[in-house]
Amino acid sequence: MNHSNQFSDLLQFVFMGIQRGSIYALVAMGFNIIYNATGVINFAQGEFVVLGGLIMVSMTTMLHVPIVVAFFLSTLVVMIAGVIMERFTINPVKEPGILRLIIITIAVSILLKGIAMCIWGKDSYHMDHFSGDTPFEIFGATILPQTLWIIGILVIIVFFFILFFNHTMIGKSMRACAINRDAARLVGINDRLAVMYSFAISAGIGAIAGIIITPIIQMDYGRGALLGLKGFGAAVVGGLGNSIGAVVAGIILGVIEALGAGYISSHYMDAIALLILLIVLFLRPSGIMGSSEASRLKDF
Amino acid sequence: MNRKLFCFTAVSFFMVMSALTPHLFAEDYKVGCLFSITGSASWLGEPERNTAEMIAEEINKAGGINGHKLKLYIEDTQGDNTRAVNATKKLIKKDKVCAIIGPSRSGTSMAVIPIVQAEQIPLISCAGAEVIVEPVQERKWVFKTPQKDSDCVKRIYDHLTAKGIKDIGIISGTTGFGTAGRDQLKAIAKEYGMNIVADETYSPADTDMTAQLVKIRNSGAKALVNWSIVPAQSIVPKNMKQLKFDIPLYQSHGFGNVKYVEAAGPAADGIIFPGGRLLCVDSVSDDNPQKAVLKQYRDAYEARFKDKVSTFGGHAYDSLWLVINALKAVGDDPAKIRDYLETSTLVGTGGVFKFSPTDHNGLDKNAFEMITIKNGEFVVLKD
Amino acid sequence: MGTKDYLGIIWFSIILVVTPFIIGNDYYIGILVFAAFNCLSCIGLSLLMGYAGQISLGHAAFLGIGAYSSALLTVKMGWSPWLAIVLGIILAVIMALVIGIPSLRLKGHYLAMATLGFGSIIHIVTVAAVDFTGGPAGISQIPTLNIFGFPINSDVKYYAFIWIIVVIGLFFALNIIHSRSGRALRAIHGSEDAAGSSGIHTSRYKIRIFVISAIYSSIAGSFYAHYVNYIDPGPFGIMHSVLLVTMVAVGGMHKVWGAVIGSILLSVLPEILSTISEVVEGYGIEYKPDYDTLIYGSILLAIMLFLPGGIFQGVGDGFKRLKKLFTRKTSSAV
Amino acid sequence: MNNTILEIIRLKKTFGGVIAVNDLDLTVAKESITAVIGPNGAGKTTIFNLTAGFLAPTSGSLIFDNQDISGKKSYEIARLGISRTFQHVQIFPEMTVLENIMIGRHVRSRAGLFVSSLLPYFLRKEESKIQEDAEKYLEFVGLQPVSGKHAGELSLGNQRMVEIARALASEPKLLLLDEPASGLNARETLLLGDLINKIKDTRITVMLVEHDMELVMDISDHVAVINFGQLIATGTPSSVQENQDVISAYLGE
Repeated sequence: MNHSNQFSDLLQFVFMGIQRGSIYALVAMGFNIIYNATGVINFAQGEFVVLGGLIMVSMTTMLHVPIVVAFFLSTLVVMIAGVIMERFTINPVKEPGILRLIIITIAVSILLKGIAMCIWGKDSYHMDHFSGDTPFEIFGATILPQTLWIIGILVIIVFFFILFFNHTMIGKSMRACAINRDAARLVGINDRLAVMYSFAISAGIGAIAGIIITPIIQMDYGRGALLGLKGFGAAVVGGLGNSIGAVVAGIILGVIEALGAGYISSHYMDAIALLILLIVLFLRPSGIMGSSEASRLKDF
Repeated sequence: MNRKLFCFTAVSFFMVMSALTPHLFAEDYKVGCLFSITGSASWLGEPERNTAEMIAEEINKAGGINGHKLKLYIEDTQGDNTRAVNATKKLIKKDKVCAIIGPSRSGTSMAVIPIVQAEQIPLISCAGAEVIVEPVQERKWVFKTPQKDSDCVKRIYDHLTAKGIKDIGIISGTTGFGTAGRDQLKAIAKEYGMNIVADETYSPADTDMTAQLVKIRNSGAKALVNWSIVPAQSIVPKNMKQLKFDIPLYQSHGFGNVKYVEAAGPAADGIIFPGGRLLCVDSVSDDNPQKAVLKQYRDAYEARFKDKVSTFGGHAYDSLWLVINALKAVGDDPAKIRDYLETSTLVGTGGVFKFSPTDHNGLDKNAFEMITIKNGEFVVLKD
Repeated sequence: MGTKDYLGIIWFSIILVVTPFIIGNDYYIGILVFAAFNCLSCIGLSLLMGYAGQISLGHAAFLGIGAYSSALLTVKMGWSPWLAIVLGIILAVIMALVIGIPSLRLKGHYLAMATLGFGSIIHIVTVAAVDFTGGPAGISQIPTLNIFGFPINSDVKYYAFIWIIVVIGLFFALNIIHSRSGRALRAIHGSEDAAGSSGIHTSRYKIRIFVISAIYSSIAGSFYAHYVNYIDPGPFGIMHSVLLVTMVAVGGMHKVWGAVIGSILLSVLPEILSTISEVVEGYGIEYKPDYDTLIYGSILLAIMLFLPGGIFQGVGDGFKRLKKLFTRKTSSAV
Repeated sequence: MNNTILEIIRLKKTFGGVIAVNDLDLTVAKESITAVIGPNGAGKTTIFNLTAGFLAPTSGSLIFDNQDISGKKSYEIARLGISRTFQHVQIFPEMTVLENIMIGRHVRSRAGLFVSSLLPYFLRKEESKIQEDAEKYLEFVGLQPVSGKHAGELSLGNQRMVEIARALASEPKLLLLDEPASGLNARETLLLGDLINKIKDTRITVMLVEHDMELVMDISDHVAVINFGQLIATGTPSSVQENQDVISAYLGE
């Protein structure tokens, strides 16, 4: 093998990794938003991704809604699902023990999965790429236009995310709740409302992840668990609660997975990300970007 | 009352009764079905269940089997071993069936074999793996209808040899089906002088196989065999197209599902795979003995369920007809059914079956037709 | 163990002995054998969840470790099944320590994450390490168990055997709870800080109870392998771990008895559902096993929202209320 | 030296950039009642958390009973003889009052996990001894009437008593009380003062953080005033009350 060939292979793996990683990053951001508001890991996060993808498929292929409209509609529907989840399962709990809340989110994830299976059946659904599937060639490696869409949308979401949490009243009050809920309540912030917003936003981000990845992976009702798990890994590696850390960690995990599959063994590819999750958990529970002091005080 | 008349009436009453009895009071013939109707392998179980129900209805409408109604006890294994084991016990011990068809998956078939062996009930599996019926000495009560993996491999290798290709890459899904195929591909390679230069796998939940394909590309493979039964297999041709990786792609008989072709889109064109003739009924030559059976089953199925026929339903078709023929011939004694099955022949959807005490599958490599994809349709490969 | 628990065990044993005579059919007995495997795992898991306040989302992996140890050692190496079970336990203990020590040293629910990752890794390994575990094709012809040359080769025999094991397991678990250590565990669940300031080595207790719960699952896994005689990676995935957590939570995670009830209830639930479905089918309502998932989810959610103490406590409270109502009525009558 | 039970030397604790305790020196005399007071956020509770092993100091050391305890874990420190209560009551609500106090006997008993699961009958004796001892402490704080109730059902005042009884049950040499009077009404506070004096009579050193100045001035032998993590005054209650630094710290300059 000559050098340029090796380089193009490497680049190919990196492209693949970034594409996978972007999805992990989005799922991880969703985890973090709810974690910051409630101190709970929402095990139904993966199901938001599935719902987003499946609703998008139904809208575009069965109802023939234009892609852009369908994109926003699907996101909205899943956001509503997120709000419903919060209003009916998280909000009514009077003495919210963490263990109990975790199990509630597990129950919701089982329920959502069951609902998805009843509506869409067990087939996997495929959808056309947003703008064709003719790959671009860069230094001998190829990249799909859809991958560029995924990266682009990730960047836009991160941008809006920063804007929202730093420059809007709702975002700021949500941040205040995350830092110190009692204090936030004292200055008149409705912390329960902040929790609801966090479910809406996190469901929306999950839905977008599902929508943009569906053309590449074919969505089915059972994909939520693994996507959730990997995203969860990204959230931990990036430092629970740290959304920018999650984005970086998600992409790193994706790239390591792709490189592992490319250079070591594809048989254990899925185990690589999880192994990294465990190692980080054991050696640096605060994540690669968090402070170690903070993790000791965390409830989760 | 006149005594003679009474005798006459009595005798004639009994004669009429005994003539009618099988039709009026005959016990149902009970056959159990184990299909993974729901769960992760529902795409197997659903057509199987549909097919079995369709045949039973047909048979009963025509008066049953020798006057006995055919009653099916259909159990859903959900592709899960524990449920399959429970369901098998239920069929045997509660419903008292005389034979079982299914399970749909290799793993669940393996899980229930100890039970049917111990309870001495014949089982005709609808799953692919060859270990289900081998070694035959240890699988006295177990039969299967899907074509053999090794025959599929042989057809692929025959085709590769004809094309003069020796260096191949293989990629397989990490399910029972994929692993069994991977083993066969490796085992038979030597016999054909094939040189496996790359051996990759992907999990059913995998989303992108470019990494594996780049490795295969670098290995210098001249053709790729993709062996899997899960939907993820359609990502391989798509990724190959993305990578502009242009070598012949062979699939296994697990690709025999229109939905996979649809999912792969235009990238599926040109894929070659050995499959049951059910997939390409229209392009099967008219002198083929299976043609009539295939056409009749396909038309009936598609008319009734408004869905494309699949080879998996075909496996259930073959299995159930084997049992029905046995019931016709020897009644519902499990041991007799078993003995009869060992001598059975059947022109089915999967091929022309010829069972024997040493062969509980009854098919050879001619059961496969080399099929290719043209404009998203299965057609018989002609070269 | 308190008097109540002794009475409980006696009643439970009586029910267990009588049950086969009532239901008769081998098939139902087989289902109760499977319920026993879940019950054994859940007893261990309830010690962890209810008494140490920790959640494990990877307990099916310990089942897998037990099952695969038994299968590999007996089939491939010809070991005695009993030795294989012991080795399975040792392996499970080692794995539990590897996972537990780092994650239980930390405050909070890091164990949930670690076990989730660990569970998936074990599942991936059982699938991918084809040469070792047989991969998805699994391992068949696992021998049936023998006790002093007496083979446990029928459903009824296995029923008797496995439920004796469960009762012994239950006995141990109840002993733990009512000891100084059990009190310490409950204290940790109540307030980790206060437990620490009372001189309780909180992380060591949590690790120990995690190890014990892993042992319960490993034993259940070994016996599962010897009962079904065939294993593949299917039953040892994350979904089964979640199901076990569901069983404990539905039954009531603050009481071992809750886990017993929850596991039996959810193990026979598919059976109940299919019976119901046969009945409702008569009225033209089609019920598909697909809906099982929905029903599981709904039950778990409903219990968590309205009966966080689980069915066991819910029924107990109901009785108490009834009793109160009754005594009040009689007293007012007097 | 012999008269000192706890010596805090140049103790420092920082959280990120925030300095909570800054080069603090403080000694606590044996069998005394020492109160630590100071404005909110002065670092009082942090000092307790450092002493009881809930936090590790950034630098400096803590000498308890001639032994360096800095950086030791809370359970180790508890075994050495320091017990504490919490600002927000930390009891075990699901357990009975008696059981709560029995937890306090944990360090004074031995039964292990494995023996108790397999051979509980050998441990009967120890178990009944634990219960007997716990009942003594129950009586000490006057909670016998509610012995069998779940601790979570008690009033806040009684919950405080449970907490104190539990702490006493481990037979500490030093008892740390973190704002024991917060949330108590006037009558309960008076009783608390009596109880603390009673504890002192049993030769246990008491160190407390408290905002109720009346209580502090009433019962303390020594008062240490902390501000911004530093000691600004120490002495008898009356001398501290007149200290100019203290007055300005409280009133703000």
